[in-house]
Amino acid sequence: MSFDKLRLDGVTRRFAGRPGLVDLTLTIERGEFIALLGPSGCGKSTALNCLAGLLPLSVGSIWADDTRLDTLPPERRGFGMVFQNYALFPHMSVRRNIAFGLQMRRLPRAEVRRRTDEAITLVQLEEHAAKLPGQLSGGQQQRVAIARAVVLEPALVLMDEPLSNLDAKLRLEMRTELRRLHQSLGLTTVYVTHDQEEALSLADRLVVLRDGRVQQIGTPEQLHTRPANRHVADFMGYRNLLPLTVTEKVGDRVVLARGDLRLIGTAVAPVDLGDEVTVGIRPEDLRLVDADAIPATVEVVEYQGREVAVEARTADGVRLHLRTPDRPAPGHKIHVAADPDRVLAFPTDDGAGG
Amino acid sequence: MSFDKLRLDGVTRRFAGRPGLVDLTLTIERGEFIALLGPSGCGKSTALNCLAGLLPLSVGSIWADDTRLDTLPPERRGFGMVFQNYALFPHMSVRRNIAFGLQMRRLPRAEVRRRTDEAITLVQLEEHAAKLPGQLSGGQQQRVAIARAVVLEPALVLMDEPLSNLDAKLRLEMRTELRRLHQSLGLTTVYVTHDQEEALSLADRLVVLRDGRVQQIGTPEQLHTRPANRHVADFMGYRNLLPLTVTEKVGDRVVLARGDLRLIGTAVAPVDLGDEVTVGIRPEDLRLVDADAIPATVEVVEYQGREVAVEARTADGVRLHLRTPDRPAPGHKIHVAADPDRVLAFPTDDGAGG
Amino acid sequence: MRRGLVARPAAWLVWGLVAFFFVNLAGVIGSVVVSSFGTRWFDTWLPQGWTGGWYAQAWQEFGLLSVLLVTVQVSALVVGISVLIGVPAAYVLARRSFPGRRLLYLLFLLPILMPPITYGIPLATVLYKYGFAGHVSGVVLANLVPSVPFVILTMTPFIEQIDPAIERAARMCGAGTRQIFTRILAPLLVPGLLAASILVLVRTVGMFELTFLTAGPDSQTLVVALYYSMSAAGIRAQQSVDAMAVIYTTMMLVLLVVALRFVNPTQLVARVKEDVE
Amino acid sequence: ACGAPDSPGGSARTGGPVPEKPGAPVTLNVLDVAGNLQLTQTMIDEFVRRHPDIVSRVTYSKSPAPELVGKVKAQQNANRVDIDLVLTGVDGLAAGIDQALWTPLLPTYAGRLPGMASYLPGAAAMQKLAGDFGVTVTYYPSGPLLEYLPSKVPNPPTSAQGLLDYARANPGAVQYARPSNSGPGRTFLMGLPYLLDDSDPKDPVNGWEKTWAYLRELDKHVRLYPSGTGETMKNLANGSAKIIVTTTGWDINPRALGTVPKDAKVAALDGFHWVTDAHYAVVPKGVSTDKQAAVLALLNWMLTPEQQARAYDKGYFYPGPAVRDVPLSMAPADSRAAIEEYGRPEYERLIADHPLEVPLDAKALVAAFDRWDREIGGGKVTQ
Amino acid sequence: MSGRTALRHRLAERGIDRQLLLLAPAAAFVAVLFIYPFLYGVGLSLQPARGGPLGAYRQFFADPYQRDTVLTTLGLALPAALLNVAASVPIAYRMRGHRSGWRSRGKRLLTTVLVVPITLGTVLTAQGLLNFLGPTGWFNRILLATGLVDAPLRLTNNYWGVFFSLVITGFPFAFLLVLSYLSGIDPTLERAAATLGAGGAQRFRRITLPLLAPGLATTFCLTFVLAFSVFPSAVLVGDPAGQTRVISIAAYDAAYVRYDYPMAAAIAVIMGVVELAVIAAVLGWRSLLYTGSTSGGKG
Ligand SMILES: Nc1ncnc2c1ncn2[C@@H]1O[C@H](COP(=O)(O)OP(=O)(O)OP(=O)(O)O)[C@@H](O)[C@H]1O
Ligand SMILES: Nc1ncnc2c1ncn2[C@@H]1O[C@H](COP(=O)(O)OP(=O)(O)OP(=O)(O)O)[C@@H](O)[C@H]1O
Ligand SMILES: NCCCCNCCCN
Ligand SMILES: [Mg+2]
Ligand SMILES: [Mg+2]
Repeated sequence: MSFDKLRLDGVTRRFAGRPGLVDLTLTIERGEFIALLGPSGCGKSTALNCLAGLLPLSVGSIWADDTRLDTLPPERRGFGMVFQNYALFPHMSVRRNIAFGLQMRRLPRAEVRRRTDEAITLVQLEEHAAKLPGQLSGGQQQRVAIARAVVLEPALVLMDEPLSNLDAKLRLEMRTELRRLHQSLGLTTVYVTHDQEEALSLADRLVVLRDGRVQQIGTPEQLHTRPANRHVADFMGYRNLLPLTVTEKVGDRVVLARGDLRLIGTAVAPVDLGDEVTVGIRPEDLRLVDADAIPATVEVVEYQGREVAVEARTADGVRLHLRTPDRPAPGHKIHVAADPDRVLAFPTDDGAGG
Repeated sequence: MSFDKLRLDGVTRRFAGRPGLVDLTLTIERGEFIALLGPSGCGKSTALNCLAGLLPLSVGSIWADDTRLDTLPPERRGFGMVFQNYALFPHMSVRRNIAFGLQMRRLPRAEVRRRTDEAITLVQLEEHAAKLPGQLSGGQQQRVAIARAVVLEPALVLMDEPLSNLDAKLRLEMRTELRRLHQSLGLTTVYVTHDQEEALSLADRLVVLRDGRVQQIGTPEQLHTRPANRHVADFMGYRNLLPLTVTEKVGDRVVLARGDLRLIGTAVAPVDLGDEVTVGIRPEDLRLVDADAIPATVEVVEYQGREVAVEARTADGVRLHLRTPDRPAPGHKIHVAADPDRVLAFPTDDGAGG
Repeated sequence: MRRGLVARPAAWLVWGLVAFFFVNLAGVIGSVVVSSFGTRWFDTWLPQGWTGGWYAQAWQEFGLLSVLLVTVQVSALVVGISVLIGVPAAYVLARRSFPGRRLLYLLFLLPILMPPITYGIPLATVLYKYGFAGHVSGVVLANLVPSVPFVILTMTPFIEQIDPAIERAARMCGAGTRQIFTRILAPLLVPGLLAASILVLVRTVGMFELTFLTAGPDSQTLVVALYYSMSAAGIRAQQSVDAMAVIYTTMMLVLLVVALRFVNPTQLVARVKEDVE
Repeated sequence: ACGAPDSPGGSARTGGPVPEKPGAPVTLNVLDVAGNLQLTQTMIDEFVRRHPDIVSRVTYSKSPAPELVGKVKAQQNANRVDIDLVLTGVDGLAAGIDQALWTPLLPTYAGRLPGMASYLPGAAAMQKLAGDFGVTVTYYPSGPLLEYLPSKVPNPPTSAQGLLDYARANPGAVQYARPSNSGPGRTFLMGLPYLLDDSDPKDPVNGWEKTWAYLRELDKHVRLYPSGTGETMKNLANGSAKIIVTTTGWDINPRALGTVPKDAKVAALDGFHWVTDAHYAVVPKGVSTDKQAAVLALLNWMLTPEQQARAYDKGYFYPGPAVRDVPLSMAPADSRAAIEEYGRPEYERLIADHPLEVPLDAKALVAAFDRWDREIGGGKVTQ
Repeated sequence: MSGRTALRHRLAERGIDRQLLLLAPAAAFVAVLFIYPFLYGVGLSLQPARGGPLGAYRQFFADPYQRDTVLTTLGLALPAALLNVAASVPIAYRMRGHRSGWRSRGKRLLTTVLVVPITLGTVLTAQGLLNFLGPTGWFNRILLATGLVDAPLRLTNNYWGVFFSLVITGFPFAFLLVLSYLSGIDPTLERAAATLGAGGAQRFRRITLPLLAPGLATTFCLTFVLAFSVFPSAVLVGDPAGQTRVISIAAYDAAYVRYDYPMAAAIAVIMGVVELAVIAAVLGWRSLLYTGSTSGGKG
């Protein structure tokens, strides 16, 4: 089933009445790489399962151009999927697991063999091709799951956290391979990941879900620099979420304050003077400066490679997280500042809706 | 089974004759937090399984102080374990899964209830306490697995990639909780992760494995700044591994060159003039400078939040990876330099042994 | 996984009981086999003499060669067809919920519960009417009546045990329902299929009433001859009944061994995930 | 073999007059529910050999008697009868008559069965039980007799009271099988009213006071009632029973087969009457007239003295022939040899001296079984 | 088209779709070959010679000799089925596992040997019990020779003979099913329980047994039905007029001795109803249990 546009129209799935995914409307262009992001349990896997046809929709429809898809059984949609829990065929060797889909398409034996071998090489399991899934390590199993899905070169690939059990190096390699495959084969990909960096580096567009509802759909840059609400911000790594009050306002530039703390920032949605807002700042956007900024005391320093993660507290007891290549010691007094463009003010009461 | 020292002595496990874990010798102090790291399939889970008593050793022994442990069945060791594949009891609700271990210890009902509730809160599954594992999302299942192990407050907790299926924010929270638990309860933890950052931030000591063999054991800082060989380096994020020749040598400061490329670095092991070495540099240790350094052309720029990942190529065709907050465009000429302390030269032929 | 010392007494008890069971079982079987080869056996440990005559006589009297062939044919067909029909039905009952599911379950229970006395004669009438009875086909059809539900009932829990995610994965690979059955479920269900087949086999070979009612002169199975020799009017030596019983058991054993050969015997206890050690 | 079912006699006539001879040689399917083929199969085979123009092939099947009725009914309900000739004992015969399964062969075709005119008196009496439906093919006076090993029972009882006394003195030593599962068992049951001089030996419900009282008394000293005659024979042989009930055939044949020691002896109780037994040939309704013709020709053949002599067998149904003037000397050699070795000269006199009685009719016999089960067998609570 | 789709959609929501067609062959088969004959039999039971439609049933329950067969049969079938299932579980539990080395070969052999009695059939079992346990059989001979008893034990032609035969024929049946059901349970779960401090007995009771329970329920039902319809051995090695006058004997007598088909059909229906009651209880219990995949997470 190939398509130019894949359209999800109000896709909703309930579990015993409680919503797993609510009203997902999204058009995916052929060749796009879409990443689904969101906290654990937000409905990412549910969305993939609905797309794949593994879960019937409670409401809504899915269209491939003008063909209605959601009534077709999964095997007639011709999509590929990497399952979050792998779902490998326990009675088949790695090789047979990967070849299975090709055999289902009745490809000539030689081609099955060739493509299976390629996929095995892709996921670096040459040595393990004859093992059963039960004899593999977790990461090896995950790679079989990836190979089994991509070997089919399906029109749409659905990947549910496909790299979560791989080590950093392999993850990077696999990520590059997946991107390469996506481009060279002209696949359309919907990708679930909990790794922001992965999402940002791979995807053309991101969909952020929370409690089954879409929070924001946009390019990586949009999400990163302009999260639509504080939940997205929270999720996108704005670890400092401070409850402040709007004390001055010029355009969308606002002054935010509480006690000692005073910051200049940018309002993401219209706010009024005196509003309580949530102010989001990423740890890496907070800088140590010499003076004339927010004073705080270092409490915890965590070694993180070239940088350290610092937890500091202002005189008022507000906790701040920052990352810095400098190494302040616990107890030190520091001064912290941030670029107003990177200080985002969100209305505190914004609902779940995007 | 509590202990002051847990000693692994030549622990070896083979699968049908092929090594899964070879000759692991390690002494763990009570209260220590040990992280096992290594590429997929290197034997991390095997090591945990041996410790837990789920896999009989092929060779070697395990001692808790002066008591030999490896002959005890798992239930007599009193260790807790988070399984990589969760192994939740499919017929028990989340609550009952978590309470199971407490019930096995015949604790009073009220205490079981209290501690179970605490553990459920810890992993933020209050709303899902009555569900069966099959009704949970992947990350929720993983959290049940964590709660089930830590609720016992066991002398030794073994965690096999316990956070791999959680989103970044939750992972960070859980990481903090685990560290807190570890400290407040005085647990000893052996932790498998493929996330270097997690390992570096959590662990007192790291054990790096490759192909079942120990490569290096040391503190995070040791591993990060002085990987013992090029494999560890590779794994610790030294993404630039360049085959160069030693052209000058003063103490352990060496000059390394090939064609245009010329770098000053530090020898990790004794090298001689003229030796072919592998030079490791992390992407974040390569700086863009104005001139007087290695010239290269930008090829790929990948957006990664505040920084970008750049792939550049020297005139000789050597590919360099670097991270920078600047945003060079593909095709630009750049100059790259690195601090000699952070340029490590490893003998190319170093074996697998640590 | 090593078992603790605590398990020892329980283990010993279990093995002790198993051993006791076997010793007595050997006695039960042995006494029949010995008797079937004995000339006369009165109040002694062993018969006075040995002979194969009882077998020769039984073989000849019942034309056992053709009876055995019919028996093998009937039981193979019944096992094959009931698995083919029963497993898909068991699959639906295990996996799906739909209105009328319980009623259907009851419907499938009934033929197992109801003694053939209730339905045997009318069933045979139907089969005679449409020209099946009197031939192997009629015997097979009649025996399928309890066998199909039997397969359904035994297979349902086996299917429930299989993680549906595996099936979903197969669908994502483009496998249709048929391929799911042949490529995924069948291999995973091997232990169950084997158990169900063996039990259907045993029940079919031993099914006297329905077979007798629907068999023609050329489609009798061994059990009819066996029951005749055991319970018909007239004088029979005990040894000849013993010989018949041994022939019956031997045939079953051969069928069982063939069945186990056919499907790898280790799969009787095979599992999806390997145990350690 | 499971190809398209042909239609047996689908178009053939099943009613109307039976021709002298089938239009074409027929296949006969013979079902034996009485163990009668032991005696008659050689007769039938010989007939087929001699008359291929009448019968081209015979198939034999055997089954326990009780289930027969159901099978024939199923076939008749479906109009597809494929059993052409049934060889049965009294019970199957009666059940079939009761359920209207059999084609009446008599008196219409009596003329084609001249052999019936020379039945022995006992056989003639047994033939009356068959009414218009069956033809007696073999006959024997049966029992009741007692059997014992002289080494174990030097002085066997000679009267009913003696048997009771013996049982009392030797608990568990007297054994008979559950009557509904055993020929000798039921013969003993039916013979008792004559021995005890009960008011109506043909009415087990109202006329057997003494019999039931006697059985109840005997029951106190009987340890078990096996479910088959064979079992009692085995127990006699291995010594766990000392006196069992038997019939002529059950006396001679098992000793010839070796399941009972050769030196076992029989005793007759004073004043006993023989309760006779016979096997019948019957034709189910729905068999084509061509096949009926073949069956009639076959039966006629079987009732000739030459063929009847084969019924001596090895004492299986001793003597066996249903017609007069068939001396042992006419029997095949192996048969003669067996009977000379295992037969008993005293039988001739016993048969001559004691009255012959026909067994109970089916209804009465079932009533007797039921009462025996309830009051004798069922009352027994042994541990 | 969209109307059809909508209908299909709505039916699918209620759980009705094309997959249910997989039921069709079995359902059709049973409907065609069983329903009519069965209803015919039930109808027959309602047409006794006298006593109105329920006459046969009334007659059965009015007569203690008949009525008691229900209890007699339950008294044999329930303990035998329970024993068979209960004994199969620990043995199968120890036999499960697919290991290598001599131990596995030994277990495999033992498994095969345990399954062998399934081939015996009722007749050989009955003959064997009569021969072996009979007054002069090897069993009593050994007891006598070793001086353990001074008169042969009475082990056949009574309750125990039938009970033994139900065990010999029923045990391998139950064992085979239980062993196979066990093989479908993921062994990692027990390992997980072990790390939580559960000893062997608790692992079995809390993990394996609950996951096995649905299979056990089915096994029990089938073994019970098998035992409840015991016939040949109740006659051959039992005391068919007394202690082991099971309900099939009553049905058999009605059908084949008295040719009282309505009564026979009525007794058979009663058999079915009693079995159904027991099975309904067991399956009702089963429906309260967890049934579903027995795997515990990823993989
Ligand atoms: N039962 C088995 N039979 C054969 N080989 C096995 C078996 N179990 C594990 N292995 C092999 O042993 C090696 C180590 O496995 P292990 O599970 O310890 O890896 P790991 O370090 O945990 O990897 P990952 O990060 O992917 O989970 C792997 O190559 C694996 O394929
Ligand atoms: N079968 C079910 N019954 C009830 N609730 C369910 C069921 N399946 C999923 N849910 C619930 O629906 C919500 C969404 O689940 P889903 O698996 O889509 O989450 P997810 O976004 O994939 O999370 P994760 O990142 O943890 O895998 C969760 O809260 C989950 O508990
Ligand atoms: N399951 C019942 C088997 C019936 C066997 N009938 C034998 C006839 C006994 N007289
Ligand atoms: Mg998920
Ligand atoms: Mg692992």
